[in-house]
Amino acid sequence: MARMTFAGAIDAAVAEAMARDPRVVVLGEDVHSLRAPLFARFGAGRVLAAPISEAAFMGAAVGAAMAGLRPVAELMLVDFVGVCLDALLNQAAKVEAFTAGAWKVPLVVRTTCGGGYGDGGQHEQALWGLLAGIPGLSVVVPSTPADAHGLMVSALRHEGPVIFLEHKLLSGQWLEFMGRGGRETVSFDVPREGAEGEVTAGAEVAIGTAALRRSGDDLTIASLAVGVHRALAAAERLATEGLRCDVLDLRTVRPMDRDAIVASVRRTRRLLVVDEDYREFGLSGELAAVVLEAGLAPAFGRVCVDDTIPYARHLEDEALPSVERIAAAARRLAEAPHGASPPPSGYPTATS
Amino acid sequence: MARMTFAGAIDAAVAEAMARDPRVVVLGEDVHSLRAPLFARFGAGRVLAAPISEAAFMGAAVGAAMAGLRPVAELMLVDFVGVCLDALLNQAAKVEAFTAGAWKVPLVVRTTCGGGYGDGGQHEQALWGLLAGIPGLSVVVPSTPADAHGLMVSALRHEGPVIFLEHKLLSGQWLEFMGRGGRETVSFDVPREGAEGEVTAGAEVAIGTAALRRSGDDLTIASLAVGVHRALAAAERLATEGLRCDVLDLRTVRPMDRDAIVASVRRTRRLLVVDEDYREFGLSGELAAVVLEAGLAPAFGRVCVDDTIPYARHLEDEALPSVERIAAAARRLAEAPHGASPPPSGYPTATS
Amino acid sequence: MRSGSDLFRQVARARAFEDALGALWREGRISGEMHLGTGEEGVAAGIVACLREGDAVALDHRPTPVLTALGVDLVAMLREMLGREDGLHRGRAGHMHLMSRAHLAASSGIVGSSAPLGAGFALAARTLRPGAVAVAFFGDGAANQGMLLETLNLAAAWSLPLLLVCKDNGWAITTRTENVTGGDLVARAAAFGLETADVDGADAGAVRDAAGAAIDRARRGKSPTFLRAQVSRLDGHFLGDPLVRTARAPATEGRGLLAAVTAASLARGGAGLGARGRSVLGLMDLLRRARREDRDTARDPLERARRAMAPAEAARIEDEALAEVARAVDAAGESGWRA
Amino acid sequence: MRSGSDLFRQVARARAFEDALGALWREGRISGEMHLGTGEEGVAAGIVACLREGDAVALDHRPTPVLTALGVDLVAMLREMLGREDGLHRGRAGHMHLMSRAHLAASSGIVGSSAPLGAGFALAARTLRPGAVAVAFFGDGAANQGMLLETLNLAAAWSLPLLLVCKDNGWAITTRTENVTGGDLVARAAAFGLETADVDGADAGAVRDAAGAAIDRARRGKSPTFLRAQVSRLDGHFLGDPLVRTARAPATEGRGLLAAVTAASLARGGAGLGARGRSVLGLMDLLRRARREDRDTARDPLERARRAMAPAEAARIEDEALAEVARAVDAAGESGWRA
Ligand SMILES: Cc1ncc(C[n+]2csc(CCOP(=O)(O)OP(=O)(O)O)c2C)c(N)n1
Ligand SMILES: Cc1ncc(C[n+]2csc(CCOP(=O)(O)OP(=O)(O)O)c2C)c(N)n1
Ligand SMILES: [Mg+2]
Ligand SMILES: [Mg+2]
Repeated sequence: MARMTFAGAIDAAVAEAMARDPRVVVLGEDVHSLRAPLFARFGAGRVLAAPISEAAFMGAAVGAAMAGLRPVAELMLVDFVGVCLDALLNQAAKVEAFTAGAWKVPLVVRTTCGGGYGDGGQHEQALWGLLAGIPGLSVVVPSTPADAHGLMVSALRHEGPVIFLEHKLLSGQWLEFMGRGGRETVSFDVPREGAEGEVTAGAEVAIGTAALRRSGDDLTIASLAVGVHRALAAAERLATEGLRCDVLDLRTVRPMDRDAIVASVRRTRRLLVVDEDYREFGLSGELAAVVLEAGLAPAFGRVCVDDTIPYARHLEDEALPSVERIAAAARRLAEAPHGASPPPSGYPTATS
Repeated sequence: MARMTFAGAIDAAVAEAMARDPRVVVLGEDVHSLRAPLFARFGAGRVLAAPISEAAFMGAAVGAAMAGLRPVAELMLVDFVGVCLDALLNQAAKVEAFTAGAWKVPLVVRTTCGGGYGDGGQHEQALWGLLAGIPGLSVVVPSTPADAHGLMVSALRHEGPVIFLEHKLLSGQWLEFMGRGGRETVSFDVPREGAEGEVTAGAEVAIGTAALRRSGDDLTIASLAVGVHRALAAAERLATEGLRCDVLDLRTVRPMDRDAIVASVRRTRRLLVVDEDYREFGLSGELAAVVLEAGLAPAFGRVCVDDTIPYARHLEDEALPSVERIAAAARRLAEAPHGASPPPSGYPTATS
Repeated sequence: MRSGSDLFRQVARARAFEDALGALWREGRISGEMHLGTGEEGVAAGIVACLREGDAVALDHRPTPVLTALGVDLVAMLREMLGREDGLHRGRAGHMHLMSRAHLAASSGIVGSSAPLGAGFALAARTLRPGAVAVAFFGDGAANQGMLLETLNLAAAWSLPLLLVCKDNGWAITTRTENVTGGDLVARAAAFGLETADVDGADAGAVRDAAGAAIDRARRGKSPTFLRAQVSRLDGHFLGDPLVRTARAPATEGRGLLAAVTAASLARGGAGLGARGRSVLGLMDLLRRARREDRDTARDPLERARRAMAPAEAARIEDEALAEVARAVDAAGESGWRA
Repeated sequence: MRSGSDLFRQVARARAFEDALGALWREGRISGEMHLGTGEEGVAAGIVACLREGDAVALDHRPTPVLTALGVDLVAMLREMLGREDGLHRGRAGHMHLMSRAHLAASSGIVGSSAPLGAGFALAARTLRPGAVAVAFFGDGAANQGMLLETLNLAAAWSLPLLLVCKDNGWAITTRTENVTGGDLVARAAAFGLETADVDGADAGAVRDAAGAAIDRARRGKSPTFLRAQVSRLDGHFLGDPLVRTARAPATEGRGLLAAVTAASLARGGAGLGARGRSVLGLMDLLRRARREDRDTARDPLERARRAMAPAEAARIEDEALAEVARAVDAAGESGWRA
């Protein structure tokens, strides 16, 4: 066990894999400086600085993975996936299906996501729902250094493409890079347990397994990444009001740990999804489907991002799932009878 | 009223708008031949044949819309959206939000979708869920010539970006182009009511309004495009077995007509989603969330596409929502007590 | 490198295979868009002749001539395209996604995607199999696709052991490339810092020679090459191409389209007469060209290769190729499996 | 076209504005990544001098020098960046998305996206406002982004009234463009069929002259132009750039990074000594260059423009610019509104 930062825990997994397996290479924009220690140790042949050509290097990463390498392709921000989605949607995700399992694509896409530092709507998106909607991809979103390490260990051993999302509010390196810039004059609401923690080097966290972070029989809060920490804080507060919460850290979006969700919600009969991704047509809806398909009829609510994330810090704070919004939504659910969600307040209707 | 084909109904709406409004232009690959009548009538200045540079011409369409035109940008197949998603995700969808409503993007993206003619997994996707997950976009998917016409009329008048999806099994022109190629030796399961029908020229269909195609109090089948016709056929069959179905044609994916869904499911207390898009993290999940949020606890099921669409016609038929799959799923739901979905058969679980 | 008769044999085999695909497609036994590689067989044969084990190829929507030349099992490919469970990919892939892991060959139906894929193959080759190379095949239309343009740069910047082969047939579906392309493609590639070559793609030997030099350079870790091979599209964009059908039989097949165009060009409201006229003339020109190229023997690589051979030898090799493919078609159609 | 003192005034105004942004950012009143346009003011001033009403501009992540020169309200922009409800976009947009519909000016933080946007502006100009033009601004790093490369072609193919302006500072964050770019950017653009020009971007007058010719051509419907303006990055990639901070104070700011690099370069397992050495030297070279360019006066457009003016006149104009911006900062910070 060692204390590591969130980013450090990921880097350690990558470094260890590179030292052990010559097939592991890192490529992406600025990796020579962003991963300077890897660059200094493994050289330019295995840490390849790319031009701002995400479509080309992501497609190349797919080809490289097919031809024997195990590339870690870095997409600086997941917001930029729009310029290289084809490589994921139509290539990485489909080769195994097209070849009926004969040819696999052991590719890890390492990318950052999330907001909370005032960078505006093109640089703070989550987008894990969009990516998880693509059959053939695995999508993981850790919330602690231990999980970040363990999921990267697993991703590097996985035979198929894995999208590894690193939240910028957890990853000190990225927050410093994009948010703080050496200033003492700004502050961020960084979840401490997420930013730094104990890590057992080499310990895998299996892709597709959720973790119950807190137990309570009244309500299930399902979340991931920063949302887990917000949910835990809300649960702490709610406990003082007599409302006991399960906090389920999904950790993997696809494949979804249906059993863990169903087991929790079967007990609590209330489900609140806390999701930093866009509310509609994504993760939160999928969780609703999972519980309905399991024959459950929980009171259901969601605290998500409803629209393009605004730049202003105070507006951003309102747009992102906050402890306040979570607690308020939980209280509303607790008041509702089981199996009847309270009407969500203020949703636009299509016919309005 | 006039009888029109599905594609003809769309073309008529575009032609009328072009004749009336000089700001309407059409651009995309091969539009000079695919829209030859428009090209012959409006000339190369308003029907612009593009290189295979979707990112450039889609981004240009956004800029053109911002600067006063009303472009109809044709993306040959929605499967290709991976090469130009940024223009939709980060530009078209966000300008209005970024400018707090001051600057809008009246862009129509006309694109084809869907399978049923054996073209393989990179050419038969639906992807409306992925697109509908982006706040700022409207996404419409008509199932009849009248709706195709009316929704295109509305899209051309809309102030924001609209993705208009044209199913290749409904659009005779596309099916001929990509599936039949003049052959008498092949056949396709084309829904007749979808491929041709009565159209009132100029009659709008409002974006965001669903249509109830058939009424029955036992079960709601929500669907769109070809799925609506499959659902109607299944409902017909189920009626002979005593199971009466609402068939709700969503027509618009985003913004979703929540009221129509809730009204129907409140009555039937069973919801079956028939969706040619991928099952997880998309439309079907969103519908589950909508009904749960409305305090309903229906028996719930979905007939979707689970994985990459296989090439072989018989495998493809199994992969796409069929009358048989719909009827079977409906029967399972009918047997379940209200508020308890039958366990979905054969879903992989994340921990397996 | 193979001799002339080897090249001819590959061209003949590829043509026999493409023609068999055409027949199966017309019979309705192959579904969807079937893009034949007729006209490109010389490029396929010439380049594959320079390849060896460990090399990799990334292919576009016309993958079959290269795959036949590489020696991928014909029966397995045919069964795949027939959608059979005993096909190369158990019917999952179809004609636009034929792959062979053993041959390090993969195709994709997304225009331009073969270029980054090939770059990745080249990166893996350099890292794991020094001396091995990769080849990416694509069309002239693809040369305007962003990921391909990016790859021209990436290949140069990373000095990848990659040969980029542009099969330039002047068309992208119904679009003349010259109408939507700025500058010349070879000069464009050179400006990205690539070595370039420009050859007659109907001449398999010329392709082989140019590719050979480029591939040798790549094996030695020298700069990557862009090779433009000028080819002809002998069977339209895909089988059943409406442009070709209209060009062949304007009075019957093209009637609907031509009537609609004429009516539209006379409709009230719209552009001035000049613009309308230019549009109509442009469409006529496309039809004229499509008709001219339809199975045009002058630019047929098989004809060309045949001429360079002793007639008897050529006939023998062609017969062998036809027989091999006929056997494969028979074997592929064998029962024992039904959808 | 504006006179020299007009150009100087715009350069001075832009610099004063950028410096004000720097101060506000350091105070923690502007959040996120703040990419200053210091070093690019000459390009902004020179090009805006050629524009008139109805022309449009598409901007990248350094939009402010062009927006100040266009006359967008400084107070509204400042308030926007302060995240205020009375800002240009009510605090929704921030520094990477400043827009003005009245000026037909829009910026975007996605590298390369200004090019297609500009092409669309040009298409609208040609269709609705004959004689009007569009300008797209972007960096040298963006010149390897697919949608931008596609746009070079699209602009040529459609002969759009578009000026593509590459502000070439040699950098993309911490990457030297020469290390990831094949060929020369001007030659590349020429190969796409564009007219080209290559100017010293620190010289606003030279920029104005080159852009003027290109824009005139575009107004007359002649071929579009790619203009490369060589500039310097005076304040690093963004404020707080770790490369600049490390270069300035390796012993304090850079300590962690340098220690990690040293340890890694000595760690067991990994590349050979030669490769490790090349990596470390490469990183050192970046630091050296970053240090050299940090507020480098030799390539500062303000310095350059100042030298061409009578000192008193220059001082007066600069004072005015500083006063204007100071007033704007005061006004922007006025209470009456709090987050
Ligand atoms: C990204 C993308 N855009 C459009 C298409 C549709 N499409 C298929 S083939 C083709 C033309 C390709 O032209 P070229 O690359 O010259 O190859 P050719 O067909 O002439 O051999 C197009 C536009 C596609 N498959 N992928
Ligand atoms: C598509 C995309 N990829 C990566 C980034 C991250 N990024 C922001 S600015 C930048 C460097 C841009 O370099 P250049 O175009 O030369 O502009 P400069 O910053 O040098 O002015 C990068 C990589 C982005 N915003 N968008
Ligand atoms: Mg071509
Ligand atoms: Mg730069």
